[in-house]
Amino acid sequence: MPAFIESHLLSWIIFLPVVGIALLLVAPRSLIRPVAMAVALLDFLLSVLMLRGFESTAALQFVESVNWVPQFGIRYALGVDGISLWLIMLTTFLGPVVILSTWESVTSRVREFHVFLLLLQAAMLGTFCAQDLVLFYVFWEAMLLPMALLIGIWGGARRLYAAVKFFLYTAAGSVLMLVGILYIYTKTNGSFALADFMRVSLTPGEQAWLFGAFALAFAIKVPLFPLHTWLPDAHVEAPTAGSVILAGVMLKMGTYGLLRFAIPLFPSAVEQFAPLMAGLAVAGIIYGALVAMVQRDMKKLVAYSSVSHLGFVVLGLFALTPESISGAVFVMLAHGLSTGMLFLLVGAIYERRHSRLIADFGGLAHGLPRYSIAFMIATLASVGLPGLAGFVGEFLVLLGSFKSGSLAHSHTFVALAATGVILGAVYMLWMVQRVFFGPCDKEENQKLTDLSLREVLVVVPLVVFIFWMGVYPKPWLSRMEPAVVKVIETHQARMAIQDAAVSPANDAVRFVENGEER
Amino acid sequence: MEAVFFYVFGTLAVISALLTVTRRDAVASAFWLIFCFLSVAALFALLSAHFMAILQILLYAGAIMVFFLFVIMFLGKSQDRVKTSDWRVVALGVLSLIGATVVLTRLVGSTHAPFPAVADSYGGIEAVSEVLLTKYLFAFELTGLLLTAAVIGAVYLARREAPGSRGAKAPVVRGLTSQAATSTASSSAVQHEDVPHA
Amino acid sequence: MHEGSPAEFLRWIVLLPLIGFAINGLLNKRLPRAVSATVGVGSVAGAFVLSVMAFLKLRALPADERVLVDHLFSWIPVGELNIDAGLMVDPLSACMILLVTGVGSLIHLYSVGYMAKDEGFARFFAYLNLFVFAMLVLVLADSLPLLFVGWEGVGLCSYLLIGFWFQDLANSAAGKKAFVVNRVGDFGFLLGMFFIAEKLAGQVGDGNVLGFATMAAHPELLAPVATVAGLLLFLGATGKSAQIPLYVWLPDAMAGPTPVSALIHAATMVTAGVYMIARMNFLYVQTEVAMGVIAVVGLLTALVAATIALVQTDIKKVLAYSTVSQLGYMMLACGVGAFAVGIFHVLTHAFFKALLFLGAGSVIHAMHHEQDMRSMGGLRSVMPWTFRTMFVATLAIAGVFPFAGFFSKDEILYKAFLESPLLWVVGFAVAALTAFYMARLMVMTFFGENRADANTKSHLHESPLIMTAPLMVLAVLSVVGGWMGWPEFLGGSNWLHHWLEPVFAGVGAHGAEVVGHVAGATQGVATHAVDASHAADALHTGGHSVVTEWVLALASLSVALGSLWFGFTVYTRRQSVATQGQAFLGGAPHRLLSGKYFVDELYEYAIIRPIGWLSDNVLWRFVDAVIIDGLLVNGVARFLAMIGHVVRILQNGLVRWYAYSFAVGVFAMLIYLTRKGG
Amino acid sequence: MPDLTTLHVHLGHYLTLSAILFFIGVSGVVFRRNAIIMFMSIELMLTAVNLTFLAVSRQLGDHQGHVFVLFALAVAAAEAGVGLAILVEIFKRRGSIDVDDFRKLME
Repeated sequence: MPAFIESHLLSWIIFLPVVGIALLLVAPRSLIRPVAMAVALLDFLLSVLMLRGFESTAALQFVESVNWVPQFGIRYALGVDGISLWLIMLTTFLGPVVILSTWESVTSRVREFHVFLLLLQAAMLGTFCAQDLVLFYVFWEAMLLPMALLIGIWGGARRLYAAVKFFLYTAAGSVLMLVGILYIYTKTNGSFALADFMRVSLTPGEQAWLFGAFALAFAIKVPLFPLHTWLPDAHVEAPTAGSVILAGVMLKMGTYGLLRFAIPLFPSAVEQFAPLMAGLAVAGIIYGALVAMVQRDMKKLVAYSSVSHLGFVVLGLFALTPESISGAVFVMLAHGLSTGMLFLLVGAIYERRHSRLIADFGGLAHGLPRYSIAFMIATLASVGLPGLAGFVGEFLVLLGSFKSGSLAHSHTFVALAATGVILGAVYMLWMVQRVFFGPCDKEENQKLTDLSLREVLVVVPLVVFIFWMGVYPKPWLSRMEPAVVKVIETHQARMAIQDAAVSPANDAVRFVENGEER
Repeated sequence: MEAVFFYVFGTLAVISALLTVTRRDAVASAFWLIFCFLSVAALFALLSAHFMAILQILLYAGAIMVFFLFVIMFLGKSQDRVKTSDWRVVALGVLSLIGATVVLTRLVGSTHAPFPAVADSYGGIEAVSEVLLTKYLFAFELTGLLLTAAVIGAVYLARREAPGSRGAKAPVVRGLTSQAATSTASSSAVQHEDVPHA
Repeated sequence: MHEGSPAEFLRWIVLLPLIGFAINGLLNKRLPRAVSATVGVGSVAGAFVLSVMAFLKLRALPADERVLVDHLFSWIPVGELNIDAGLMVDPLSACMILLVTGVGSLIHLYSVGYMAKDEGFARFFAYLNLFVFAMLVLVLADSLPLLFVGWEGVGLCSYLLIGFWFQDLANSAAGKKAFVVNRVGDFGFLLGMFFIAEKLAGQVGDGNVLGFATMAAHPELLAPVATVAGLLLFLGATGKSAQIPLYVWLPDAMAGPTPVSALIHAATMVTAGVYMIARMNFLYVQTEVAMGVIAVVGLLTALVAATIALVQTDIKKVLAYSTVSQLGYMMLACGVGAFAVGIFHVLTHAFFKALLFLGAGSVIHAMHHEQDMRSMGGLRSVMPWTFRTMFVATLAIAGVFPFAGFFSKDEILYKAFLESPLLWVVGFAVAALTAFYMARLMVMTFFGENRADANTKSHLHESPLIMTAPLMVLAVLSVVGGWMGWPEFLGGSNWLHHWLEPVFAGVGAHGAEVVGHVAGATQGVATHAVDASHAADALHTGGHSVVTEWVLALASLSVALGSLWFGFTVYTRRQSVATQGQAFLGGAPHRLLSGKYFVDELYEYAIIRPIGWLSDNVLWRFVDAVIIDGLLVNGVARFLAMIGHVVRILQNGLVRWYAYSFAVGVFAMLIYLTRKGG
Repeated sequence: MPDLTTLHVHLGHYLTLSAILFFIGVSGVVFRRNAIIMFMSIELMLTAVNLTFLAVSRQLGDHQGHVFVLFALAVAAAEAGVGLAILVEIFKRRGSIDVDDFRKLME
């Protein structure tokens, strides 16, 4: 691989889509989609190179650090470790899949559509790699705009309301986070690097409100239970591609943020708020499932199911055991695949039938065998059938949370969360039954055509990974484990420091990070 | 001894000012204003600012008020149709006026040392002009410039009136007699446009 | 537990059906029927051959080293947890794989004939093969999580097969019901696993916390958590093995094709619960409470199901409730600590119940999918082989001497008697009921004159050989099957008991005193008013003696024959068979029984409706729409709009108003600047 | 009646007086609808300010106050001139000098 890419691999991965955008702006109308596809595939290829070069240790790899705004100590710092590695892979993997899936569906303003898609991908990749808080915040905000436009321009009937709601809801949260970042910045010796932020010793009081600020911003994105009302609207109104990216990757921003920033930076606040966050997560699991049960619109149902699934992730994160956090990251990946696939399939049927209401369908299994098999696989994956990706994640989260020492009354949380397993089966299978089984009475349904070759090509990679991650999850787990264990160890170490430092002489104890290079 | 004069002229000034503000008829209030200016000039004299007192009388009472009277006459009886504000506004006004003065007097009325003795020439033309033409010479020139600008402005406004008058507008001369006609026409127009905003 | 000698070929037992599934599943309609049939049956038959090989290899090993191990790959290696996927054959799983693949092949063969005309032929065999694969994974798994993979796999296949004819919404609804109720059980299973995992985490060296070998090696560690985990795992078992309260799905599962009912809902899947409890015997022996609960629930289920079966008119429903009842027996056996006897009954029950179902299938096949017994009758002459094989099965299930049912059921009753006479009394009553409703079924189907309508009557014919051959094989098994457990007091070697000895070694050691305590737990049971055979009390000589065994054996034999004869006479001599049920039992109880104790309706109104209403009106419409969206999100927006509106009024265009506000501003500044503080 | 001879007038009195005059002027500007009266009130406010200038200048004993008053006078004159010219212009165009009619900006 040429040297100049090797040394700045992450920057290449992030900014290749931007190069793609430039190409798109000049590309003739007929070449738009192929160019976009090529760029996305190339990006995926680069990320595979990164994956190959990644040794599963806890250290940050592919580190790039360049002065950006010296006077404020803002650095253009990138780095990848076990946690963000797989999320980057998920983003670059879904990129081409999404572009392929909208080959025929989007007809108006195709050029801008793909420009926003690539811009979105660049912003998301940036967020995952950023090691500098300001850089993270820039990418975090940069991500909102293209998504809001995607929903706003190519969306359904109430798209403006949904787009504005999505944008304001998330932006409001993240503004608080900015305040938090600046506050901590004042405490460091003038640097925004995450490593320096980790060295700052904060009083439990400070940590509490700072954690509150960070957690709020991320909780909105997750979405955690009470803050989720933007999701169903955003999903229902978003175009298929938007929905897939939104569910597949953007929801993981919140949980990634929690794991990368909120948990490591404020150990005592995490201990203090763990039961609250876990409680909200479990409430989200049950609430999401129950409400999904009564939805009439397929996309809303899947949206609420995402609320339920990500409840598992948050529960896993705040249980702070190696199994539960690895499980949480695994659920993020599995959910990306299974829910992404569900949205693709719902989109496919929407393009044919222009309706997402479950009542309009019935008896599809007869006429559309390939579609029903794909839908069934996606349903089973999202319900968490063992042998598919969903189960491994949920099993680890529940098991890890069950034996978590730090989380208070973890048994009741896990018992409640496990009911999600039942409710999941109920709402998904009820939908499948009303849509696929029973007599195919409406004649519009009889005329529906099965999945075209292109659509099968979109679905096949997802199915392959759903089975692979379910049957042999070792490659995933082994690469993410060192980073997860490091998060827990740093947390425990800082808690130990915290307890020791509470002694009257409240000198700021400098806890120097071991093996953490800038 | 000056205290007596102060109180006399002070009260005169206040009363005349109040009358200026409250009279319906513009001419009456103009005269009261002249009276107020004269009493203030007296106060200036009390402060041994003799040159200023004279100027006050000459300029304010003389020049400016004459100009006002001229304009009032010029506008003629159109003013009496000017509706007085409804009572609520007046009530609000009086209330805030009282509030303001009470608070202000409390603020300002703190005791000060008595006026120091001053040379006889204080307040005279030489003393004032000596300061004016040394320290504030530049400002003095500027004021001149300001006045010329004002004059040009006034002339321009007046000139534009004569040659360019549009059909609807009667020339200045006929203003007095026919303004009833024009005003009704334009006021109806005004009424129409002036859609009351809630 | 011995470490076990490696055996690479075990993986092929599992892979063969999977390959069968893949071929039939992917190529589906493109394959000619003959090919997909041979693939379907061949793969399971191949697995059977391999199972026999494994069995023989196992027999060759000395008694205490009978474990074959085939480590596949490390499945979930995280933190201190390291779950491996590995297969293990020990005497217990050897029996099970022989059962699954043996009876499975027969049923596959049978369904070639039964499904001949069905257009989803290849798809049916694909699902059946997938089921056999999942069942084999369940039975051969060497750790609880892998067992759970098989556990949910069979749940999925039963969902797919029950809803096989998905054009008819009722079938797919039955499938969904089965899957969801199983999922409720799996919820308990998961939590049970977590309790064990939490207890063993860290203490066990290699981190393969949930492996059976590791768990069996540290029973003392599990003691504190045994009761909770035991009960939770049992909740899972009630879901899978259709015990109270989670049995409601099995009768509805009859909506699937009959071979499915035979394979899944009689022989294999439903016994998974019993197998799991037997596999976890080292856990259960340490908790009297859990054992007591299992015994009581088993007994109650047997009783309730038997009573319902009395009045069912659909032939498959009768057999379904009979299965639930027999499963109750097996749970009873496990509850009283007699795991080996439970497994014995699993084996024998599989033989005759599969036979009964397949027989019923061929009857239905002949009667063009007519399942109501009231329109059958007099088929004895038309379908001689089906009648003869089903007659053998009826004798077996009733527990007549030389047939399989007698040995296994009698031993269960004996072990129950040792436990407490009360258990025996209820078990005895259930045996009577079983014999009675089987007799009723046989008479209504095969005796008297045929009540079918004209054109079905004209088409009545015996099923083709491909369907009757498996019936005959199963008939032979129903007779011979019982002899492997010939009890000592009748001069037999009770080979099966010794064969399973090493697996349940733990039970023998402290099985005795545990058995004693269960009696206390059962006193509270409100038993069914049975014509108490007081003779049993007189014989309560306490402790294990050959005399009691003889007496109990004779008692159960006499009740079997008696009920059979009684049922036979009741249903042949009286005039119209249809009204027989009401007349015999009187109005109210009959309605209660035929309404299946209204359990389904109870669940519907007590659980499903409220949750539905709660989530629709309260959670979604109210909390989501009104509270969060209405109040918080749009509320904030409306509030800001309101503020904006107020400010707008200030800009009213009146010059004087601006002057006034200007003055107020100046004045306020003035006050501020000259305030005393300065 | 307090003994007039001993009573002496100091800066406070003058400031209070000018404040009062000033506020009368303000109220005139704010509450009268007749533009002319408003102009007059403005003139009144200016004289009040001049009074303050002179009082303070007297207190300090120098003549800066006087110079400012001079300038103020000049400004007042200029303002009156131009203001009234505009007023006439408005009167020409609108026919009325009622301030509330001039809501053109508002539409």
